[in-house]
Amino acid sequence: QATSVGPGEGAVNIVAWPGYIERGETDKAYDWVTDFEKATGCKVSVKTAATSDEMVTLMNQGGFDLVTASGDASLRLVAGKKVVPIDTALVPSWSTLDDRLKDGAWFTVDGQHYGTPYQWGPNVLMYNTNVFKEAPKSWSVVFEKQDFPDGKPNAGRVQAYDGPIYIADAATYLMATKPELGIKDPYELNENQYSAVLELLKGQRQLVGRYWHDAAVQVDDFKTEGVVASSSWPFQVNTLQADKQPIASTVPDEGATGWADTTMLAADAAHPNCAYLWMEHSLSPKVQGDVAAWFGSVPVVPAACKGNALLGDGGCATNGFDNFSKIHFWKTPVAKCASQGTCVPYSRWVTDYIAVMGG
Amino acid sequence: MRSEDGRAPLFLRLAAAGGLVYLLGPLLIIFVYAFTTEERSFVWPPPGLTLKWFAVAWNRPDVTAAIVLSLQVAAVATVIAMVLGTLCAAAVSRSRFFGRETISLLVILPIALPGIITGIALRSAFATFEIPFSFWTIVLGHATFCIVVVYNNAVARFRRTSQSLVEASMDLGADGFQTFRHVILPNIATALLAGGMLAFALSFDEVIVTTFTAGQQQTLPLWMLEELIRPRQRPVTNVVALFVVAATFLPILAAFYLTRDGEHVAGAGK
Amino acid sequence: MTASAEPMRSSGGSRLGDVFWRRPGLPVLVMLTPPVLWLGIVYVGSLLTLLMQSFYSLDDFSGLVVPEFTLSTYAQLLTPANFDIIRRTVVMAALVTVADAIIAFPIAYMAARYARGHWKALFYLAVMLPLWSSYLVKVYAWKLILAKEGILNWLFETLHLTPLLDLVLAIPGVGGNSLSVSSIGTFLVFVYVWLPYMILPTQAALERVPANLVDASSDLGGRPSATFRHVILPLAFPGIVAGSIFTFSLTLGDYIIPQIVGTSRLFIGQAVYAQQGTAGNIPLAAAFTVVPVVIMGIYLTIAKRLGAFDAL
Amino acid sequence: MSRSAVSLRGVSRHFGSVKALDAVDLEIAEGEFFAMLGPSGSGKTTCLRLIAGFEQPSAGHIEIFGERVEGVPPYRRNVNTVFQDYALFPHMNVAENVAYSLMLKRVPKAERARTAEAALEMVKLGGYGARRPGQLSGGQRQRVALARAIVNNPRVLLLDEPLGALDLKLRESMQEELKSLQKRLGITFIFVTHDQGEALSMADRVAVFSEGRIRQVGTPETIYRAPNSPFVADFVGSSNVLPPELVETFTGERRWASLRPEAIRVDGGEIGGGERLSGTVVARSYLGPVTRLAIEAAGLRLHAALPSTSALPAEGETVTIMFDRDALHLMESDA
Amino acid sequence: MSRSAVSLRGVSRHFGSVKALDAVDLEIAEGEFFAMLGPSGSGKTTCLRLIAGFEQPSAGHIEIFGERVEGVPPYRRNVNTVFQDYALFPHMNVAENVAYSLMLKRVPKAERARTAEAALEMVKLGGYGARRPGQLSGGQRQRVALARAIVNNPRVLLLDEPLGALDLKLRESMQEELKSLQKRLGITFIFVTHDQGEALSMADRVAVFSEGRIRQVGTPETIYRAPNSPFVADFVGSSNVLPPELVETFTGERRWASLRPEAIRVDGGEIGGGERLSGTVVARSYLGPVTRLAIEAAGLRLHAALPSTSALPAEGETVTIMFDRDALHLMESDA
Ligand SMILES: Nc1ncnc2c1ncn2[C@@H]1O[C@H](COP(=O)(O)OP(=O)(O)OP(=O)(O)O)[C@@H](O)[C@H]1O
Ligand SMILES: Nc1ncnc2c1ncn2[C@@H]1O[C@H](COP(=O)(O)OP(=O)(O)OP(=O)(O)O)[C@@H](O)[C@H]1O
Ligand SMILES: NCCCCNCCCN
Ligand SMILES: [Mg+2]
Ligand SMILES: [Mg+2]
Repeated sequence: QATSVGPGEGAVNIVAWPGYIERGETDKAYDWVTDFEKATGCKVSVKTAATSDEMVTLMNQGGFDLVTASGDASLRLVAGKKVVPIDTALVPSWSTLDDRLKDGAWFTVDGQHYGTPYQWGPNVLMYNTNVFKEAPKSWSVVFEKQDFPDGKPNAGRVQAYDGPIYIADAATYLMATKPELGIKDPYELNENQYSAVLELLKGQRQLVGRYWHDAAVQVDDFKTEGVVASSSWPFQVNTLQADKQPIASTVPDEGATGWADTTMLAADAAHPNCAYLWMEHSLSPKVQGDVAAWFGSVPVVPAACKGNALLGDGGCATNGFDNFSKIHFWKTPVAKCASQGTCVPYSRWVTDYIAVMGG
Repeated sequence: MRSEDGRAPLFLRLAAAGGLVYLLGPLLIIFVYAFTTEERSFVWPPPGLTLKWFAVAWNRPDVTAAIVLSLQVAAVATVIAMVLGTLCAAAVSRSRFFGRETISLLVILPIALPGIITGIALRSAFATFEIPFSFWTIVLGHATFCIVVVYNNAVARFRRTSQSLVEASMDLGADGFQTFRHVILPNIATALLAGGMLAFALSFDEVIVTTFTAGQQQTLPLWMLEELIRPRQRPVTNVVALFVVAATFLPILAAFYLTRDGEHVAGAGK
Repeated sequence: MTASAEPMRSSGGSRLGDVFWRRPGLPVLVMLTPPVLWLGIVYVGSLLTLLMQSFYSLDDFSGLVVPEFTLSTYAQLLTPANFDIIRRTVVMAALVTVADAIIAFPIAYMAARYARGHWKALFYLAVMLPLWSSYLVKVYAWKLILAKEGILNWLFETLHLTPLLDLVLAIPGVGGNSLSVSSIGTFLVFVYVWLPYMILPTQAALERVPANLVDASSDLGGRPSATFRHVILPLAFPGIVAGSIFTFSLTLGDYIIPQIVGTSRLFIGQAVYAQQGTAGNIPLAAAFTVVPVVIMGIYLTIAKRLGAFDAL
Repeated sequence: MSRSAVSLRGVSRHFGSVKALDAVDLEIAEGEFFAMLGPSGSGKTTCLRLIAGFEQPSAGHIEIFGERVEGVPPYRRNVNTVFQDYALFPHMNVAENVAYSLMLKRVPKAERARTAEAALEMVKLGGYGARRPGQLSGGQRQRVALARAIVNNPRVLLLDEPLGALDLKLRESMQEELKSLQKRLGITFIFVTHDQGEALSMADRVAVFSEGRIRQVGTPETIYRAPNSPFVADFVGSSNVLPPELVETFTGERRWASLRPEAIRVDGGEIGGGERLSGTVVARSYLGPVTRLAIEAAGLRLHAALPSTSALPAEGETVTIMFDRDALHLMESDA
Repeated sequence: MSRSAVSLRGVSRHFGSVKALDAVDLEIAEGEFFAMLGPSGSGKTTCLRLIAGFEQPSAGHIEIFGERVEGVPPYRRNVNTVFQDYALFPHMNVAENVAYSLMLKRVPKAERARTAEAALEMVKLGGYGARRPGQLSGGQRQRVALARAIVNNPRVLLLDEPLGALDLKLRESMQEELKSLQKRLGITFIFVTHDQGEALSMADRVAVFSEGRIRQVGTPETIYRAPNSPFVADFVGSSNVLPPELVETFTGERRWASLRPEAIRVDGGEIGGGERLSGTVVARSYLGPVTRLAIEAAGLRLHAALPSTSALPAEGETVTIMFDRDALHLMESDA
């Protein structure tokens, strides 16, 4: 076990969500790579992934040092031995982390930390302000057949996420609207609860023209396909607002799912030193604030919430810093679950969600 | 062959014209959008026109890197496919024992099976034998499904190249190698060129197989996939697409005239 | 065969050339070895490795592949939802193939039998340019064309034909909110991107139909339509079948087009992609790939019998 | 001559600057066996294709049984063609090929089969119906093409070098068959060939083509014995063509003349009157019944055909050649 | 006969069950112009290909100038071939084609050009070196093929129906040219044809092939006048073949005999002795110098060739045919 990080190997390869690692190519102001490269000599290469599944696929391919995995991918990567525990002592900023996240179950197994937290945030309800004069209070606008305030039906104008993990969004909605099902955790569903959730999703299929698969496509769909309401990420909201689109977002009363992402270290990392240097760099308040501002997420280092020029002082609150407890963070559904013994595992979610989308 | 007399019937001309519009219209869209001022997504009609994307594309190192990689992959894959395809075609046309059918099937398989199968199969083989992704893993995948186009062109030309040319050469003192170099090769050259062009095009544009064999390298189509999905500077992809079409226009035309003359030449012996 | 009286002529020919000449099987073997090794071992070998995995299964609990022989993955493959995907894909592939054949034929026919000189070059360019334009960029161009705020809608609006479009989009099953989120849209894009692959072999086959057979038919009382039906079409058919190998197989395996334009209902390619990525269900992904392999196997057998291999 | 089956009035067909056919007039009578003879590229095929309707005249007009056929497509002309390369449909068997025109006319299947079989019997191919064209020999294919063309009872049959691809023996026997078939059917045959032997032996009348024009039309005897020009004389019978200067010394007339090889006697032949020339034998070819001598005389290379059984001079020998003055045929034209 | 250029000893070539060549013995002398004559499929090409080295005998052996050539590849045999389809290299111009073998021998460029041009002069194509084969007419291509084959001074030249693709007029003039070229070069020509006229007129000796065997070898006169079998008689000169029963009535010998058409006289011909038969004229073809009659007599269809200038019976007329007894050639074989 090394006691300090050695010299950089000259490069580091990262799998990341789009918008997570920027070098000022889109907007000069948003650049948290160039300085790092200058300081460490580690050239950063980024491969973006649109879904957690894609991330897992990429990591299975190998060749990467780090991955900004969400909760539904992280444990799979741990189980698949694609990532390894890190030595927190080699990441000096570890101590500055938000306490709520330090031992998050989505990256801590048997007391060992498989990476450093990066950002977190809710899956918001994004809507078109021309249609909704005020923010919808319930996810029912995307789940139940109804007419929108503009008098036209919602069918064909709402979207849902094209990923099995979206089953949890439906479960979250039912957890609030159908308490008799006894759902305690949207990621831990018994057969009974699971089939009720699937029923809801099958109904939703009739309303959804196309499921959204990646962020940019959804942005397009709101612009050119007449979509007015959907589960989304703050990133799309920011993008559309920057484009002067009539778009806003909200976290409805039922609560929301969300993600908490971890920069994890690949088992076969070719550049471990640069990887450690990046993890340390990624926790600096400047980076944390910049990412949060760009992506619309919440920093994992509270210190970033103050004094960041891009994020602004109210940024953390806007992005949901205080909603932490309302959010059901993505995690991989497993058969042996904590809340009720046996649950429907993720592989079933995959097949069944494909069936749901198949209509 | 005599041309059919007069003009084509009206409905045929209309159907063909409609087909051509369908074929070329969308290309026009690509060209128009290379000039749009709208940066992140495309709306119709374009809000304005600008030339700036050409400069932007020119200055982006990732564009040039991807183009260079794609050119290299396509070139190497084409050369391999040309060698293997020609060998295969020559063997089949020379031999009475190896069924052309069997070889044809083997050669056609990689293109007749969907790319995702080729991709995943190669990927799982790389994984099994712990072969790391590299330039050569991409080339391997591409060359595999490019062999068929070279093979088909070469086999057709071999069939048309009269056996008596080969015998005439041997009769005049050339052994197998000399005959290949001085008679067979020049005669199938235009067919190989046509096959090679098509192989190059297939490789240069292949996304699906590459997705599984590229690891972290970025060929032009992979760059485009990434670029089209990411909402920044989408017109750049259209600029690149426009550039590729423009750059290939002349070679395509040249190949057309070359292979057309080739037919005349090949038929001249009889 | 006894070697070698004195050579009658000293010039020309190497020793190895003589060996090859005396054993004509030898050069054939030498020539066949590299391609057969490449295709037979590398490619078919990989394919078999993959197919073998379809007889493994995924452990639900750990999410890891269990390398033991089982047919359970195939049982899973045939669940209604998966079967649906297969059916949808095959129907789409068949429709796309038929549509491509119909659209390609007049173009190929004009190019092969009427176009001369510069017109012929023009037809050639019209087919080759789309082939050389990036597949992805073309697909995105179509997204622009088909979007609700897109070109086609704009065109229909300008022409006051929007109700017509709405009528089409209202067709249950194939319609949708807009063309770009409907099966019709997926279909149009598929038809478009594979069209050149149909035109090229069809045109080549038509060019090979001897002109004097057309004359003969007309001489025997065949009006142009009868000549077309009884002489030209049957003789060009292998070319169309050759083209259909491409259109059918490319549709069968593509996962990018239905993802960009369509209803989110999966096609085989997407299912394979999802299964092998998601939760690493390689066995199910492999089982899915068996479907196109079997379908194409049957398809190629038929195509071969129709003489399509010579027309490729 | 009975009434006209096909007539061409000032017909031309130009391809760009090539005058494939140039202001041709022609009358072909009903029931006639008419041959078109001429070197390659002289316009024979073009003329046939104009009659069949595959080409349209650039000028002039064509009548078939008195009707002008401008704009009448081939499939409406009661004229059928036997193509030089047969043009059998490779995807149909022999019976289907022969029955093709019947099928187009929607003749019932059973009747079709009967009629096709009868046509095949006619060309001595009864029972071959189920074969594919590819499984037949050249001569058999030729006969299938014939059966296919006559199954429809056309009033005019066009044949474009139908025997060109056959070997000599087969060709000879097909010549007789064609000739007798034409007699049995009684229809007009228009026959293209570049083999003068074929044209002479088969046709009732022959038209000699050259460079898109007809040089002479007449019976085989006329064409052979009284060619109207050196071109015809030379083309039709490997004749000796004598220049005006030489002819003048024999006849007093300054005209071109032809002299058939078999009209020449050499040296010790029967004594008799006639014209004489002295020359040297430069080549001798044995042709079976006759032996051909090439003799250089008066600056010309003359050919003489002598019975092989006669005493023949050796190569290099100096000989006197003799011929009757009547054998000299004076010609009108001079080209 | 001088020493042997090519000899075949019991040579067979079988393709599966097809005996393309079957135990053939043959001696071809140096400097000879030798023709191989026979119907299609009789093994002529196979025989030539065995000599050139493109095929290997299944049995027997071949000697070229006394050396056995088993296992000697074509490119080491001092024998060259003129192919039926010429097989000119389409990607080379005429000069390059002709100089091909010199290029392989690494003859310096200038010398190559000189030699090639000389060979082209020899076939009267001087100055055509820069053209492509595609820009030449059939006869010119044929001559290029010839020049290419002789540029190397082969001791034996093989020609596989070199005139087959030419039209009749061209063919006749090429026959003379070939013949004189062979004389000038003095090398052995082995010439394949299925045209008996060509074989007779050009060759010093002729071998008649049938079904993979040689039926007769001899000078043109022998072959024509003294065929050893009905097959040869019929093939070489469209002879009348008389069956033994009929021949017995004339000669007393029960043997097959041949009777040349030109040996037959009809009716009012000169009075004279000879044999007589009565028959009916069934067909009449005008051949220029002679007219051929088909006469049915004694249950046979006999052909008579009469001078066109004589008085000719009409079709359907009953005639008496006469011939000298000497004209009946009795044959050895009976098949
Ligand atoms: N479709 C065409 N386009 C251009 N030129 C043509 C065409 N058809 C014929 N010709 C030219 O017209 C002339 C006469 O051709 P045609 O085929 O009638 O000759 P032919 O007498 O049949 O010759 P052959 O004996 O070689 O068949 C030739 O010079 C030929 O090149
Ligand atoms: N490579 C081969 N394979 C099988 N059979 C063959 C082959 N070459 C020739 N034959 C057969 O051998 C026989 C003799 O053929 P060959 O070509 O020698 O005849 P030919 O006398 O030259 O005829 P032609 O006048 O038609 O050219 C034929 O029956 C032919 O089909
Ligand atoms: N031009 C893009 C089409 C891609 C074709 N790829 C064929 C590979 C099939 N294995
Ligand atoms: Mg012609
Ligand atoms: Mg032959």
